[in-house]
Amino acid sequence: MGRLSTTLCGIELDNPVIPASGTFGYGWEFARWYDINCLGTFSFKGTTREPRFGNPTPRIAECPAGMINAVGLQNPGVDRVIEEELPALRQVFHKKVMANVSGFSVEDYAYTCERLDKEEQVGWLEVNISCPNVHGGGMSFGTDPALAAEVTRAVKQVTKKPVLMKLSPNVTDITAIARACEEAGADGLSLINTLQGMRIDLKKRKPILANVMGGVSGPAVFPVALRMVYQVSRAVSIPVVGMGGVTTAEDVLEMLMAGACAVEVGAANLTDPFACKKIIQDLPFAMDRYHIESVSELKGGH
Amino acid sequence: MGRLSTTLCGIELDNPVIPASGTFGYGWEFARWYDINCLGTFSFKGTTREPRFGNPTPRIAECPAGMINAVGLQNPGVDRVIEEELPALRQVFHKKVMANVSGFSVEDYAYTCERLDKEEQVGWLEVNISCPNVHGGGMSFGTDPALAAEVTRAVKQVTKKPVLMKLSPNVTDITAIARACEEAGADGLSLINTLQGMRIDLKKRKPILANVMGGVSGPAVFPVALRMVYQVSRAVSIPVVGMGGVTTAEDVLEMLMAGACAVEVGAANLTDPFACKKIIQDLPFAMDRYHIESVSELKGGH
Amino acid sequence: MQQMILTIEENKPLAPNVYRLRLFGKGMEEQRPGQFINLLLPGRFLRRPISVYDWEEDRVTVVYKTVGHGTEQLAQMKPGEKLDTLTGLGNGYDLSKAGERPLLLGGGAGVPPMYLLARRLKEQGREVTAILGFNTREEVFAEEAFRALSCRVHVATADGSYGEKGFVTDVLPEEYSYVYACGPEPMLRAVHRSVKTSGQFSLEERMGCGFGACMGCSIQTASGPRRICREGPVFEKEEILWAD
Amino acid sequence: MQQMILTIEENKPLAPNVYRLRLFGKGMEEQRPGQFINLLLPGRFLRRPISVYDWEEDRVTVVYKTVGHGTEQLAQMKPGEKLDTLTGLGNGYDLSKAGERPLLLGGGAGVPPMYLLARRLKEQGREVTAILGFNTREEVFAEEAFRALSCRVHVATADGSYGEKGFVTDVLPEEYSYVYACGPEPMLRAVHRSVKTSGQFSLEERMGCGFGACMGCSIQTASGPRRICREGPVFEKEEILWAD
Ligand SMILES: Cc1cc2nc3c(=O)[nH]c(=O)nc-3n(C[C@H](O)[C@H](O)[C@H](O)COP(=O)(O)OP(=O)(O)OC[C@H]3O[C@@H](n4cnc5c(N)ncnc54)[C@H](O)[C@@H]3O)c2cc1C
Ligand SMILES: Cc1cc2nc3c(=O)[nH]c(=O)nc-3n(C[C@H](O)[C@H](O)[C@H](O)COP(=O)(O)OP(=O)(O)OC[C@H]3O[C@@H](n4cnc5c(N)ncnc54)[C@H](O)[C@@H]3O)c2cc1C
Ligand SMILES: Cc1cc2nc3c(=O)[nH]c(=O)nc-3n(C[C@H](O)[C@H](O)[C@H](O)COP(=O)(O)O)c2cc1C
Ligand SMILES: Cc1cc2nc3c(=O)[nH]c(=O)nc-3n(C[C@H](O)[C@H](O)[C@H](O)COP(=O)(O)O)c2cc1C
Ligand code: FES
Ligand code: FES
Repeated sequence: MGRLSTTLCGIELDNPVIPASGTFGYGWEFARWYDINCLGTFSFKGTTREPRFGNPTPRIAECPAGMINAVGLQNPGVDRVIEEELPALRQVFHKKVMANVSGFSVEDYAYTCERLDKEEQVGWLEVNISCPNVHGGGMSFGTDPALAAEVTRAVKQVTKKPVLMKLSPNVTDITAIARACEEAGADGLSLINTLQGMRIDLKKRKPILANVMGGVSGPAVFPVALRMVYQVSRAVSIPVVGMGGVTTAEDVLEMLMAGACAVEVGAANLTDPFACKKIIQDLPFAMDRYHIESVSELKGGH
Repeated sequence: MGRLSTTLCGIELDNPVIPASGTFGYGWEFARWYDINCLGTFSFKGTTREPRFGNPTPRIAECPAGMINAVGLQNPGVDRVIEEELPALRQVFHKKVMANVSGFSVEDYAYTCERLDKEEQVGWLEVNISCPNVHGGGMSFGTDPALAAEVTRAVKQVTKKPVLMKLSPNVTDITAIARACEEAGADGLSLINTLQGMRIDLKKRKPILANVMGGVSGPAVFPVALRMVYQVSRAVSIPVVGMGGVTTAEDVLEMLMAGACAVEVGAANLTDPFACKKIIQDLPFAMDRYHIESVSELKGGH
Repeated sequence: MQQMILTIEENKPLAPNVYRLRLFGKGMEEQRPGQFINLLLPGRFLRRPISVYDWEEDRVTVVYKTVGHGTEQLAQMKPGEKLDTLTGLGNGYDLSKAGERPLLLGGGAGVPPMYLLARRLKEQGREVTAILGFNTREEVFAEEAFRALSCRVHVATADGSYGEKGFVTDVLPEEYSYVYACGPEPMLRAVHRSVKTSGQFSLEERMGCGFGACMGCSIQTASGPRRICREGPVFEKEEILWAD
Repeated sequence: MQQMILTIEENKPLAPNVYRLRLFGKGMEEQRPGQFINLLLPGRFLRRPISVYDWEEDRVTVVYKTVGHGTEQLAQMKPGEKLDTLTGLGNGYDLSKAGERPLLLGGGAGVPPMYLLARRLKEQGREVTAILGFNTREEVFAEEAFRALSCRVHVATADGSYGEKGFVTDVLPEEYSYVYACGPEPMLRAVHRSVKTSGQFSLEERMGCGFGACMGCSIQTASGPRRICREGPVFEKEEILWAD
């Protein structure tokens, strides 16, 4: 085990840095710019049963120390991910990848996870439950402990790989959702997804995003994310992957100290395509600065 | 009615700019630096039945584009506010002030509001329901529609002045709380209070705040605040005071376009003691830039 | 794509609210016409995409209009200051389809990418006609630069205060082999309706990354979803499905 | 309190990680010993409070230690650059209580405020003894400046590599009329225990505003709650209630 290495649901990672879903495509494009095998792993773009174009544009707005996106889960659908994206990735990435899955019904989730479970390249399933439940009135799966547990159980039934449930921060008590997922069999938790927000175009006097609202991410959400990682990692005994605004090696260390065993990096990849590579390079120096011998020493160091 | 004027629960404001509770003390100190009669009004420091010292220090942490506070409602208690703070304020402020009230039980709220209702200087009661309900397991009054309605009803029974319920953003569905307050008789709503967050001191490997967690405010929360103001102003028919990260005259206009009839400014007063004065001075120029004739034209302009 | 810290060599007004910015960076790859660069401005979270106006060894020039806080901030910057920049983004125009007499149509902030395109087409010996559209006389820029390439140049102003009165579509020549266009969407739609040959149009959208990672800039095309920043910003006219 | 855009005239290292910063602003009010200024650094949300080291007409000097991102950023700034600053914050030391032979104790980043205090007390004809505490030889700064005021100066280093070995409390003189102290909390507690006269101590806390608006910096004192930024940072020794 190296100084940076950590373990996520039984799989060893060379380091705790993981590009977050939706900000790293299916990975192989980034491989034209650097050797992505330097990453702990990465979480690929949220994949659904059917192909999705997503929302109309504008899908992006800026906000102080962050951005808002309303991409709406654009992806080629699980068939093409398995037939095209994963084989392309195999050429450039030799580690297990994290498969991020979305759905609009419990069956959707189970179907897509079952398909991806069969792929050897996939190390973990990261199940994004922030999407609206189209059969249940549109309320997001991630805002109701019972629904979150239902998705967890359905997915666990059809997969053998570790399942990380990815939690929405737009809730009154994130620990209730976290515990419900744990009790339903989740192997780990990922948090946070984006905070719901919006901007208005002063010239046009109407919302910037065609979808009106979207998800805020970037440094602005860091203190909220850190708080939730801290709360959740104390409320459950399964591993927690922390994310939300992480931009520097020091942010990674702060997330680890809050209780995360690994850290995802989202929006930072968009403003700097080399962000994760740089963070990994900086980590040992930041650890020296704070007299941290190894990443594993921070785990539970609270 | 001037170009900047607006109305809040029947009381006319010269302009929509209101320093937010907790960032402007009891006002009279700021009067040493500028004539605070230029303000629409201001909301004074959250006042409780008994004097409170608040939380141990450190109470303040920095975060990207914002800050976290865990002051813990330090205030001299309602008796001294009436006996000392309001008389001192009367010397320098000739408008109605907004009385911000906190409590830890329904009785607390009612008692403090009843006392302040008798003060002629007080124009509005702004009831902060983000505090934990010490008699009800510590869950905040602002996270449960039934509790929020109970506080609203109790306060409305003992006051004749307009009552603004101040909502917490740390909830799954802020419109449910908003509607509960409206149905219970609230005359208006103020939002948002701070987002719960935290930071960790990397050198000490422990939370920066003695209270561990605190409330995030400043520009970082602006898109979340704007979204909630937009949602709530569509969900109720009583006036909404918008706040959260407002720093410039353009931010004020954006909040008004989202559905607010007036705007509070919090953290910005702390980094620039002249922030509100400057915003008011800048407003006409910003309005010219976006071809806005009068503040009132934006109301419901969505 | 390259990430570089570029140094401002020139940042000067060409017309009211329009600036020409020349950036230097040792080892910069060639920038092709129709490609764009993405500038990180201090204190802003997202980068600002701006089309390549010209390129010489180690130097890229762009022309931008101040329309908001980012571009206004950029206009305040001085020679010697540095900008974290992603260069070589987007597909660029396909010059092989130009034919003998390509027609280049630029409207307002859509004029700049036409310049390097015109230069390259002239280098290939084409007979280039450039039609530059503006609202009014004082907004006109880059006309002389196009003339210096010995293109045929028409300027149209909406109010008729300079050149011909009307839109670029009001001054289309009789004959041309192909069309390249960049400008506001209403202009591109009008061009789409008016021109008789095939062509390539450059599109814009609010971008999250500018290099294909976020799906922030996707459009539906006749061949399925495409990212403006990666498969675009240049699309074949026939591929574009205009939203209603 | 004044809000001013001050210009950096000097920003130079005095010791490893310790810098002296002189700021100029026409019309700056007099800064009193023990007061502080609050600097807004570009890109940081909260201001950074730093004690006044010296003041001359229109010029304030501070001495700061780089301990985090803000102070490190400040250390990079160059003469000519501007800083949005609030000046004249806090109560400052009450000089009227000094008596004939005041003792000034400064530890590390607590040394700077002692300088202007020493200067003012000397101007009033007092016999000033300054004890400056540091960890080690290379950290020592400002010793010469105090000597130039003709104070009696003792330097103590924790490792004995310079001056006397030990803490400031290990080198207290026999006789003194009053104590002024600034330094890390453990030092102040030790001083509290060791000195026999009355005195004034300067405290620090993370601040939201620095001018009394947020209640971020409150402490409990013998007379009730007080804000370090407003009723402090200087408190009478007898008023201070040390947390356990
Ligand atoms: C591929 C491409 C090429 C471009 N080339 C040019 C050019 O050569 N010259 C030129 O003047 N402009 C060009 N633009 C438009 C330019 O990017 C915007 O005018 C600029 O980003 C506005 O930034 P701002 O901070 O001033 O405005 P703000 O409105 O304050 O910006 C806020 C956010 O909105 C985005 N945004 C605002 N308007 C636009 C827009 N029209 N298109 C895309 N994003 C926008 C900004 O990038 C930023 O993220 C181009 C845009 C794209 C996508
Ligand atoms: C009244 C007063 C006078 C001071 N005088 C001096 C002085 O003369 N020389 C000097 O070197 N230092 C002084 N300090 C401490 C100085 O303010 C901090 O070292 C500085 O703010 C650290 O900023 P940073 O960005 O480098 O650290 P970071 O840790 O990155 O800062 C993050 C936040 O924490 C706050 N913070 C961090 N450490 C402290 C601290 N010890 N005290 C208060 N806030 C802190 C910062 O202000 C900022 O809000 C004084 C502090 C106070 C309250
Ligand atoms: C453009 C964009 C697209 C995203 N798409 C997904 C997605 O498909 N699935 C998912 O679980 N999260 C998605 N996210 C959320 C991120 O994975 C991450 O949880 C969030 O952005 C917080 O991290 P950050 O602040 O570092 O960006 C997306 C985020 C962004 C910015
Ligand atoms: C230091 C501080 C103290 C606060 N105290 C109170 C309070 O006593 N009562 C209250 O209702 N809100 C309080 N707030 C919340 C603000 O009034 C406001 O709702 C919040 O800060 C969001 O606005 P902003 O982003 O402009 O600061 C406080 C905020 C800060 C920063
Ligand atoms: S802007 Fe990110 S994919 Fe185009
Ligand atoms: S720092 Fe705000 S009151 Fe002292």
